[in-house]
This record gives sequence, C-alpha cells and structure tokens, in this order.
Amino acid sequence: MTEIFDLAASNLVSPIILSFALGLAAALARSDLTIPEAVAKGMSIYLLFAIGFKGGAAVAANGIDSTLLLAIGAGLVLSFGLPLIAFALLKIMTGMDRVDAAAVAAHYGSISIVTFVAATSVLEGRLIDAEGYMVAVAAAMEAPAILSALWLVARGGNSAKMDAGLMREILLNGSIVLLVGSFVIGAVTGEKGLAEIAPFIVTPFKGVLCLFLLDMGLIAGRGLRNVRGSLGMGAISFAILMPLISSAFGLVLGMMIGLSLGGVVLLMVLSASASYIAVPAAMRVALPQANPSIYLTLSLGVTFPFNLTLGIPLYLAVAQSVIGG
Amino acid sequence: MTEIFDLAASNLVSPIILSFALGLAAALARSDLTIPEAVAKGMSIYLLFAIGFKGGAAVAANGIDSTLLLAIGAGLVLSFGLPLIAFALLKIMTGMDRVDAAAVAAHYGSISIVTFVAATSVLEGRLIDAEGYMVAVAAAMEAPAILSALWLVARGGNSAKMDAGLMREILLNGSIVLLVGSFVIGAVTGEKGLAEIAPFIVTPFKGVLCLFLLDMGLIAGRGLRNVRGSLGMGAISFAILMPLISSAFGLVLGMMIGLSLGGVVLLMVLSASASYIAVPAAMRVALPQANPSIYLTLSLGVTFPFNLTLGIPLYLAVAQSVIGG
Amino acid sequence: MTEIFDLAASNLVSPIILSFALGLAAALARSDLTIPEAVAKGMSIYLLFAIGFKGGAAVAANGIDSTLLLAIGAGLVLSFGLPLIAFALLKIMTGMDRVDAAAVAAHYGSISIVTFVAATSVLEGRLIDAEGYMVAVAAAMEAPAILSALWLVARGGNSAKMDAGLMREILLNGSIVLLVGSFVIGAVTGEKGLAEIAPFIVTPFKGVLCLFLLDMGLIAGRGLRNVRGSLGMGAISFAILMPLISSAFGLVLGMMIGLSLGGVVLLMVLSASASYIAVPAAMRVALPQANPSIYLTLSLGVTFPFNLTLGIPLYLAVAQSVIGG
Amino acid sequence: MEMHDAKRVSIVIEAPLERRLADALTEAGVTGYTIMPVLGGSGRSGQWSREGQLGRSGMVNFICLIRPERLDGLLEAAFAVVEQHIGVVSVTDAKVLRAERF
Amino acid sequence: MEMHDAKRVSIVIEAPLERRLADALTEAGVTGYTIMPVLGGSGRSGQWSREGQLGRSGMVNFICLIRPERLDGLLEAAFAVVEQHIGVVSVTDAKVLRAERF
Amino acid sequence: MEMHDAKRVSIVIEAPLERRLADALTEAGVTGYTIMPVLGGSGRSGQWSREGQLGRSGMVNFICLIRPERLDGLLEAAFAVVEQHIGVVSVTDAKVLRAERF
Ligand SMILES: Nc1ncnc2c1ncn2[C@@H]1O[C@H](COP(=O)(O)O)[C@@H](O)[C@H]1O
Ligand SMILES: Nc1ncnc2c1ncn2[C@@H]1O[C@H](COP(=O)(O)O)[C@@H](O)[C@H]1O
Ligand SMILES: Nc1ncnc2c1ncn2[C@@H]1O[C@H](COP(=O)(O)O)[C@@H](O)[C@H]1O
Ligand code: NA
Ligand code: NA
Ligand code: NA
Repeated sequence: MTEIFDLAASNLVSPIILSFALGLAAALARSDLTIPEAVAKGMSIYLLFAIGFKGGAAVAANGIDSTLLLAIGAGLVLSFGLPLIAFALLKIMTGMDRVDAAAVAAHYGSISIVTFVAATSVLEGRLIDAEGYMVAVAAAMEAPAILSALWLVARGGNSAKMDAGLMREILLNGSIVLLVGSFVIGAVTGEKGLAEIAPFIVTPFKGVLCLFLLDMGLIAGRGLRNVRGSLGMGAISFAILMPLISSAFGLVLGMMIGLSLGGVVLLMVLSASASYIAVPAAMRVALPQANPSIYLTLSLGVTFPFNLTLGIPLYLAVAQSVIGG
Repeated sequence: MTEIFDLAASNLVSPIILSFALGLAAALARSDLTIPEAVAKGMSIYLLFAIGFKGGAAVAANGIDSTLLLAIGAGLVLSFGLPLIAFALLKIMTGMDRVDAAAVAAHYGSISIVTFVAATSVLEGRLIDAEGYMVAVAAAMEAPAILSALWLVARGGNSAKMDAGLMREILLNGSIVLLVGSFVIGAVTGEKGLAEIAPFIVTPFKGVLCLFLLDMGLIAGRGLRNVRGSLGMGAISFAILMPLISSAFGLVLGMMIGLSLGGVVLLMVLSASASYIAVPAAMRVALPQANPSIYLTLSLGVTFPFNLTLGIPLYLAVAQSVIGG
Repeated sequence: MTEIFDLAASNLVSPIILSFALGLAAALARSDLTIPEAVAKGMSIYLLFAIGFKGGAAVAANGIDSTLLLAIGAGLVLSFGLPLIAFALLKIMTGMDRVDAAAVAAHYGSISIVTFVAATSVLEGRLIDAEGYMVAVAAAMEAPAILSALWLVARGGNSAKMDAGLMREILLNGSIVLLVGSFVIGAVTGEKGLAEIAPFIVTPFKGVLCLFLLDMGLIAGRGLRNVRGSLGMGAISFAILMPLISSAFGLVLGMMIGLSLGGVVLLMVLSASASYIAVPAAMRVALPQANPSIYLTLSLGVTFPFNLTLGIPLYLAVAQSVIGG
Repeated sequence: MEMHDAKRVSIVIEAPLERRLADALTEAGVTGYTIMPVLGGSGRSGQWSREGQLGRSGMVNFICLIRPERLDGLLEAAFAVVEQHIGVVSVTDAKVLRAERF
Repeated sequence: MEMHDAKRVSIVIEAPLERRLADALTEAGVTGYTIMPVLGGSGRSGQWSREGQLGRSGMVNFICLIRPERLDGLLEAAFAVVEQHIGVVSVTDAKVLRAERF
Repeated sequence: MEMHDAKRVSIVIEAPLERRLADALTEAGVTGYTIMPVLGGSGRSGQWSREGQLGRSGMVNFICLIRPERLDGLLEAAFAVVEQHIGVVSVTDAKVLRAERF
C-alpha cells in the first residue's frame, strides 16, 4: 500500500503531471492563459504520429508474436462490453436519463490516447517494456463503444441517428487514421526509419507532452468551472469507480492472452481511460439530445486527472503484484 | 534499369514518402484528418528557414566558387525557358486554351521547394555532397516563369494584369525572402551559427518533413478527389512527361557549368518540379480567367508525387550514369 | 570603448539578431512574409515555459540564497519607480499629453521577456552564470508599472478605469502565470525533471528564438512603416535614453543586493526593456484614450531593437567594468 | 450598379455537422454558401469558446445568399439538419451584384 | 416556415474587452451571442492586421440576434463598454426561426 | 439611442486580392472596413476549404458600413477589383451608432 503511494507520489512530481496541474490551476483562477487551437491540434497530431510510429518500429524490431490478434480481439471485446457495465452503473448511481447515460457509457468504453501516452512514459521511466502493437489495440478500441451506446439507446425506443456516413466518419476519424497509419509506417521502415526521425519523435516527446497536458489542464479546468455544482456526487463517484472496474477487466483479459507486464498495464490503462475527442464529436451527430457538458466533464474533468495522477501508478502496482516482475 | 528500380524502391519505403502516401490515402478515403493551416504554414516557414540557413552555412564552409553565378544564371534561363516548352507541349497534348496552358506552363518553369528538400534528403542519405548555394538557385527560379507565362498570354492578344505591384509581390513573396534571407544569415554566421541552432534546424528536420508531407498528401488527395474525371489523359501525361524533359535540360546545363554530381541532381530536380504555392497565388491575380483546379491538380496531384517517388531516384540514377560518381 | 563595440559586433552577427533584422527588412520592403498568429503564440508559450522551467531547475540545483527575496523586492521597486522617471522625462522631451505619457511610462517600467531571453543567451555564450530566480524577478516586474501609470493619470484628474477585474487580469495574465508556473515546476522536479525534457526546452531553444525574433522583426517593421513620420525626434530619443537610465538603476540595485555579475546584467536588462504584450493589452482596457501606435512603436520599434543589438552588450560591458569578472 | 433582391441566410451550427449541412444544402439545390469560423458564443446551452475545445467541436457559420423564391426550400433543408441540434438560423433581406450567379 | 422578427446587432470591438462586453450583455439579460474572429480592418485609427499583432490585441465581432423590443437595452449595455473604445456597432433587421429561443 | 441609416456591404474575395481591394477602397475614399476570415465555401467554381489550401489561397470577407449616398462609389471601386475574379458582393440595409465616424 505504501508502495503504491510512493509510486503515486513520485509520479506526481513529474513535469508532465505538474504541467497538467498548472493548466488546471490557471483555468480555475480564471487566468487568460490559452494555447491556440491550431497549436493544440498540431501537438496532438505530433503525439499520435510519434506514438504510432514508435509502436510500429517496436513491432518491426521484435517481430509480431501471436498475441497481436488476441490483443486486438481483447480490445474490441472491452470496447464493446465496458459501455454496458458503465450504463448499468450509471443507472444505479445517478439519475441520468437513458440517453445521457448511454452517451457517458460510450466515452468509458472508448479510450484516451493521452492517458495511454502518459502510461507509456511511466513504463519507460521504470524500464518496463511493453508490446509495440498496443497502439494498434488503442486504435481498435476507439470506435466500438459508440456502437454499443447507440444500441443501448435504440433498445430503449429512443432514436439514435446511425447511418453509413456516421459509421465511416467514426472509423476514418483523424486520430484512428493517423495512429494506424503511422504504426504501419513505423512497422514498414523499422529501426532504420526510426533512427532517421528519432530526433523529432523520440527525444523531444516528453517536452511536447508537457505542453499538451498544460492545455488539457486548461480545458479541464474551464470545463469544471462551467459545470460547478451541476454534477451530482453520484456522477463524480462513477467517474472514479468506473476506471477501477474497467482496469480489472483489462487486467484479466491481458493476463489471459499472455501479454507482458507492460502490455497488461497498458491494456488496463486503455480500459480505464475515457475518450474526450472522438466520442464527443460522434455523440453530437448521433445523440444530439445528450448533454455534452455531462460527458465532457466526467471524462476530461474527473476520470482523466484521476488516471493521470493516481490511476496509472495504481494499475501498475496491481499488475506487478498480481503478475510479479 | 533494375538499379533505378532498386533505388526507387528503397526511396519508397522512407518515412517521408510513406507519410505522403498516408495523407493521400486518408484524403481519398474521405477521412477528416487535417493539419491546421497555421501549423502547416509554420512547418513550411521552418523548412524554408532551415534549408536556407544550411545552404548558407555550407557556402561559408566551402567558400564561394565561381560557379555560383553561373548556376544562378542557369536557373534563370531554365525558369524563363521551360514555360515555353511546356506551353508548346500543352498545345500539342491537350485541348487547353491559351490562358490555361500559359498558367500551367508558369508552374512548370517555377519550382517546388519541398521536392528540392526531399531530394536533398535523398542525397544526404547516399552521402552525396551538393553545392550549398543551390538554395539560392532555387530562389532565383521561383519567379521568372511567371513573366514568361504572362508574355505568352499577352502575345496571344489576351490581357494579363502585370503591374509594378504584382512584380513586387512576386519578387518579395514570403518564401523567396525567407529562403534568401536565411541563406544570407547562414552564410554570415557560418559554422558557428549553424552549431548554435543545429539542434533545431538539423536534427529534427526529417521528422518535420514527414508531417509536412503528410499534409501535402492530404491536400493533393483532396484536390484529386474534387477533379476526378475532369482532367484528360493528355494533361496527366503532360504532368509526367514534362518533368522528364525539364530534368534533361537541367542535366545538360548543370554539366555545362560544372556542378558536382549532387548539384546537377538538384538542378534537375528544380527543373522537373512544379510550383504550387507562389505561382498559383500570382496566377489568381494576373490570370484570373485561368482555372485553378487544372494547374493545382497537375502540379500538386500528379507531378509532385511523381517526382517524390520515381522522379528523384531516376534523376539521380541518370546523373550518376552520365557523370559517373 | 572598442571592447564594447567588439562585443556589440560579435553580438550582431548572431543568428538571433540577424533573424530579427531579416524580419524587419522584409516588413519594411512590404514582403508578404508572415508567421501565423497561432504559431507565434505557440512559440511564445514555448519560450516562457522553457525559460521558467530552466530558472526553476537552476534554483533547485543551487539552492535558494537569501538574495531571492531581495531581488524580487528590487524588481518591484524598479517596476513601480521607473514609470515616474519615464513620465517626467517624457514631459520634458516630448509634447505628449498626460495620458499618452503615462501609457508609455507603464511600458518602460514593465519588462520584455524576449529581451531577457536574448540576454540569457548572450550570457550563456560567454559562460557567465546568473541566478536562476531572475525569471521570478522578471515575472514580478510585469505588472506594478501599470499601477504607477494609472496613478499618474488619476493624479492629473483624468479617469483611468482600474477595477478588481482588471487587477486580476493583469496579475493572472497568461505570461505571468506560465512563467511563474513553469518556474515552480522546474524548482520542484529539479535536475531530474530538466533532464527528462531538456531535448525539448534546452537544445532547440535558440533555434526557436530565431524564428520568434523573425516574427518580432516583422511586427516591428510593419509598425514602423505605419507610423513613419508621426513620431517626433523627442519621443525616439526618449526610447533610447530611457533604457540607459533604467539600466543604471538596475545596476545600482543589483549590486546593492549582491547579485552575481550575470544577475546584475539581467536586472539591468529587465529594467531597460519595455513591455509590448501585457501592458498594451492592459492599456486598451484601462486607458483607452491613449494612442496605441505611440507606445507600441516606441517599445517594439525602437527600444526593443536597441536593447537587442547595442543595449545588451553595453550593459554587460558596463557591469563587467564596474563589478569586474 | 444593377442589384437584385436576395435573402441572406445565416446558420450557426455545430462543427461536427458541417459536412451534413453542406450535403443537405447541395441536395436542395443550394450550391452557393460561405462558411465562416466562430470563436465562441453563448446561448441556451451556456457559454463556450473555441479555445476551450478539443477535437472537432465548436461551431461554424454558414452564410447563403439566395433568390427570395428559393428561401423556403433552403430553410427546410437546413432545418432538417439543425432541428435537433444546437444552432441558430436567421434571415436578412439583401441585394446582390451579378444575379446571374445565383 | 414560421419566422419571427428580430434585430441583428453586430459589434466590432477590441479583443481585450471581449470578456467585459460578454459580461455587460449577460447583465443586461442578453444571453445569446456569437463571437467571430476578425483578421484586420481599417477605421479612423488606421489600418491593422491580426498578423501584425502580438498578445491579446486585435478585434472580435459579436453578433446578437434579439427581439426588437429588447434592442434598446442591448445597445445601452453594449455602448457603455464600447463608448470610449475603438469599435463599431450596427443593427440590421432580420427574421429568425425558433423564436422560442430568444 | 440615436441611429443612422447605413448600408452594410459584404465582399467575399480571393485572399491574394486582399491588398488590392483594400487599396481600391481607400482610393475611393472608403476608409472603414473589417476583414473576416472564411473557412470554406461553395459556388460556381466548386467547393473549397481552407484546410485544403497551400499558400495564400482561400478567401476573405470584407465588411464595409457606409453612408447610403456613398454606396455607388464603393460598389464601383470594389467591382473593378472583383469583376474578373471569383467572389460575391451583397448589400444590406443597416443602422449604425456614432454616425460621425462614417
Ligand atoms: N440570440 C443569439 N444571437 C446570436 N447567436 C446566438 C444566439 N443564440 C444562440 N446563438 C449561437 O448559437 C450557439 C448555440 O446556441 P444554443 O443552442 O441556444 O445554446 C451559441 O453558442 C451562439 O454561438
Ligand atoms: N465603416 C466601417 N465599416 C466596417 N468596419 C469598420 C468601419 N469603421 C471601423 N470599422 C472597424 O472597426 C475598427 C476600428 O475602427 P476605428 O475605431 O474607426 O479605428 C476598424 O479597424 C474596423 O475593423
Ligand atoms: N450564393 C452564395 N452565397 C454565399 N456565398 C457564396 C455564394 N456563391 C458563392 N459564394 C462564395 O464565393 C466563393 C466563390 O464563388 P464562385 O465565384 O461562385 O465560385 C464561394 O466559394 C463561396 O465562398
Ligand atoms: Na476505456
Ligand atoms: Na520547374
Ligand atoms: Na523596464
């Protein structure tokens, strides 16, 4: 137990976490500090490209082992299944209506790539290797949760707009395409390709991540300021309980399919993390009745910082104690 | 022959080319992946600054040899002359009217700095040196082609708006000023200046180039999607034939004035490449009757990817077999 | 004396200064070269984050000595006091009315962080250490001058809008928050944190600074072009005389509180520099009657380039000859 | 200069629906419109600002100049997309040059 | 489609006053507005362009659709902020869909 | 609040002509205008989007508020620039505060 807190504490004083905290504090204090939208989008493109490429290059270096397909399968199962659990939990813990609950559930089945990246940083800092293809698993987990949520709504008799256009938009959304595309480029060009562009995608990576998290903190802080008081304790508890439950499922599936310690931790983190980019946009199209400030605040304002600060070290500690290593 | 294909194949699996392919594929599949305009412009400023500075620093290191002026002269001759050849070819191969043909011709006399940069990367990868002042030649080749095109139009009795204001805009356009300016800064501050900022302009350069080419791929793909079917085979054949012809002129002039192997290849590449930034903007002012989708598609959608993938290794192979080395 | 000129000359051929000159020249020649607003803002966020973090890490490494509080106190005294001197001088040297003079005075009491950064670069180039907490002094000096200026206006019977909202905006303005915040992060995470992100905030720093100064040159040049002729010789002389006077105050206070040579130079530079970001925005709210083109031109168009080129080496030479070392 | 009557329709709509609205307008035969960026705003669903957004959120503003007799068709097509969403539709009388283009 | 009379008020104002104008409008009971970016312009205080600006300068454009009877209240509230500053206020007649929202 | 009649002229024009239009307006004595960014659009020359553009392409939107009697002068000056180019000109009736500024 103390070990977990030590881990969490040493995690907390990293520049990455403190940058997030700075953004959060600045926004709560109503500072006018902002990062231009174009710059934030540029950084997220950089991060996706870098993480995808490095994953691909790692696969090229280590070869594809048979667990790749199993891991993607596990990711799909989690992304399809977790929204059902989230939905049931929301029905018990909060007074949300079916549509809002389904929209929130979609976010918790999908993933946050920045949380994934932060976990990767923590693993690297502890010299724990992970399967390079986990970024492909991340990509696979982005979209299925949306389908589960729409099914939950349709089952309740409400109308949810799902058409071929939306399907294509979800599957070909920019972050999935960039992640998968750069993964493939990394896998094809391998170590040699990585060496060529490492001074761009490897060495300055953590620094860019700091600025990106500063922006995430600013956004989360502004969101929290706006909804202050309008979210009940039930919803907030859900946003902390759900990642714990999800990570347990990630742990079990990760061990079943034989992932390494690092891979299990990353699958736990993916399960525990909640989307705040792809899913919100899809919800505005498919479930416009759902209230965006509910799902954005829970995902970005509660679950994201929870995972970033306490969640990741906790999942790592649990995985280490269960798997050993 | 197999050697050329080997060269092309090894060129094709570089992260740079694959990034372009990724962008192209994403746009053709109608993904919503986009790079914000401001970020794309920021990257192009970075690339121009870096390439100019490095050229200047190379000149400072090696001294200016007497071919500098000859090379700039050759560049001017090519930029003035190639549009005439392109125009004649377009008249033969396509049914374009005089104004459209002249506008396209202007693009092929001018240059694409990204193609130049990609060629520099290939040369560096093969450890082939080139004259640092080739970036000055590139700058010199940007504008003259516009004048030739306007002369072609005026000769045909159409009106083309050329005034002092436009002339100044063309000559002082941002990319020329930045390229020449950073070349001068590089030449003045020399190796010492380069050492100070090399971690910014040298080591991460290729990585930035990847992201920039991702964006070029996205733009080219969107352009191709829009004009699908409206361009005849004649025009498309022109966009592949013309660079081959141009590069031959570049080869001959480059050898005549005694450039090194690398310098000859770069002059071939400059000749073969077509503008898609400076010239289109000038055409909108001077030849508004010309259809932008024709010249943009040929230049960015056909000739640019052709040069990037097959053209550069081909020009290199030809130059090597002719010059030896 | 020759020594100062040698210093200035060697300072003048640095890529940083020449980039500023390039921007200035491009704008005066009416080139359309521009750096997108979002990119410029992104670079300034990068610079503030990097400089704050490095200052904090330096404090973590060397420990806080007792002069920290004294230095911040000196900064506050200078920022409160210098506007009074500037105001008196403006009244003598120019025909500005009270409001315009007070607005200009506010700028000269506050600071320019880019001038500070450029001075840091010069010190590093000469291997002269400075107290890491000087960035905290810089942050402390941003705002007080605004209060002095408003007091000067109010004393004259004019109305100046100072309310709690404006006070908060000034104190929590983005650059102060980012500078102080990253300083704290650097101090908390120390050498270890710095090592993690040094490839982002240390090695490419000077290169980013070049591009940022290119933009500053463009902006200063456009400003100068617009006001051409409308500023009298009196105002322009003020913009060169005032930094000399301010730096003398900085020198005396810096020596009194026992700063190192580097620290004294930086306090001189902070005193001599004039704001062009935080103060102008505050003036638009609090003193809308004041003419922005006067204070922006003096600060950005005259004092900034003066400090960058001649001022910094001069202050360094003076400090060296007075303190020795 | 000769000018022709027209209606100027402004539609503020969430950015994720941009493509859908463009498609709906095109289907309704409206091929002329200009899309302008929106920085932020306030309405029944509260205040928002582009700088507080991640991803594709935010809003955009479609401006259509159209012959008066075609207004109803446009509004119906637009309304089908806007209906369930956050957004505002307004119409102003205007005159246009070069009516042959509309 | 049923439409309702409204006024469209456009206020071009310096960016550092954005928050103050928003607050003034909210206090005056105007909770619907859209803020649009401005690239540059020209007026009595000369030409300016966003690309020649550092920091928070520049201008923004507030657009408010409002019931005609509430126009005066809005203008008074806005004018109190704009008065001493660089800026332009204009009003156009408009029609809006979904009047229940205004 | 006292308001004065004015015309609101909107000109959507290709970005490379921005400086030329500004100069033409200035020459015609029109010194007040606001330039707004355009994200994309559709017209006779097809669809385009700012994100699919390299370089200086794209369009911008000039807005001029002007006394009614000066409208013709403005339109003539603007039309000389817009004529051969892609672009749209529209005019709306408006009221302005602070007419002394126009
Ligand atoms: N009365 C109004 N005038 C101008 N814009 C409005 C108005 N009402 C709403 N909007 C815009 O439409 C968006 C959504 O409005 P709502 O659906 O009322 O939340 C707001 O954020 C504003 O940008
Ligand atoms: N007549 C006008 N029409 C449109 N915009 C104007 C007009 N006059 C001023 N503006 C805008 O308001 C800003 C400030 O105007 P001014 O206070 O006259 O300097 C200008 O930069 C323009 O963006
Ligand atoms: N009817 C219209 N309403 C609004 N904007 C238009 C209209 N027609 C054209 N535009 C704008 O003007 C640009 C050029 O139009 P065009 O010259 O018809 O290709 C388009 O891309 C739109 O941004
Ligand atoms: Na999840
Ligand atoms: Na060429
Ligand atoms: Na100062």
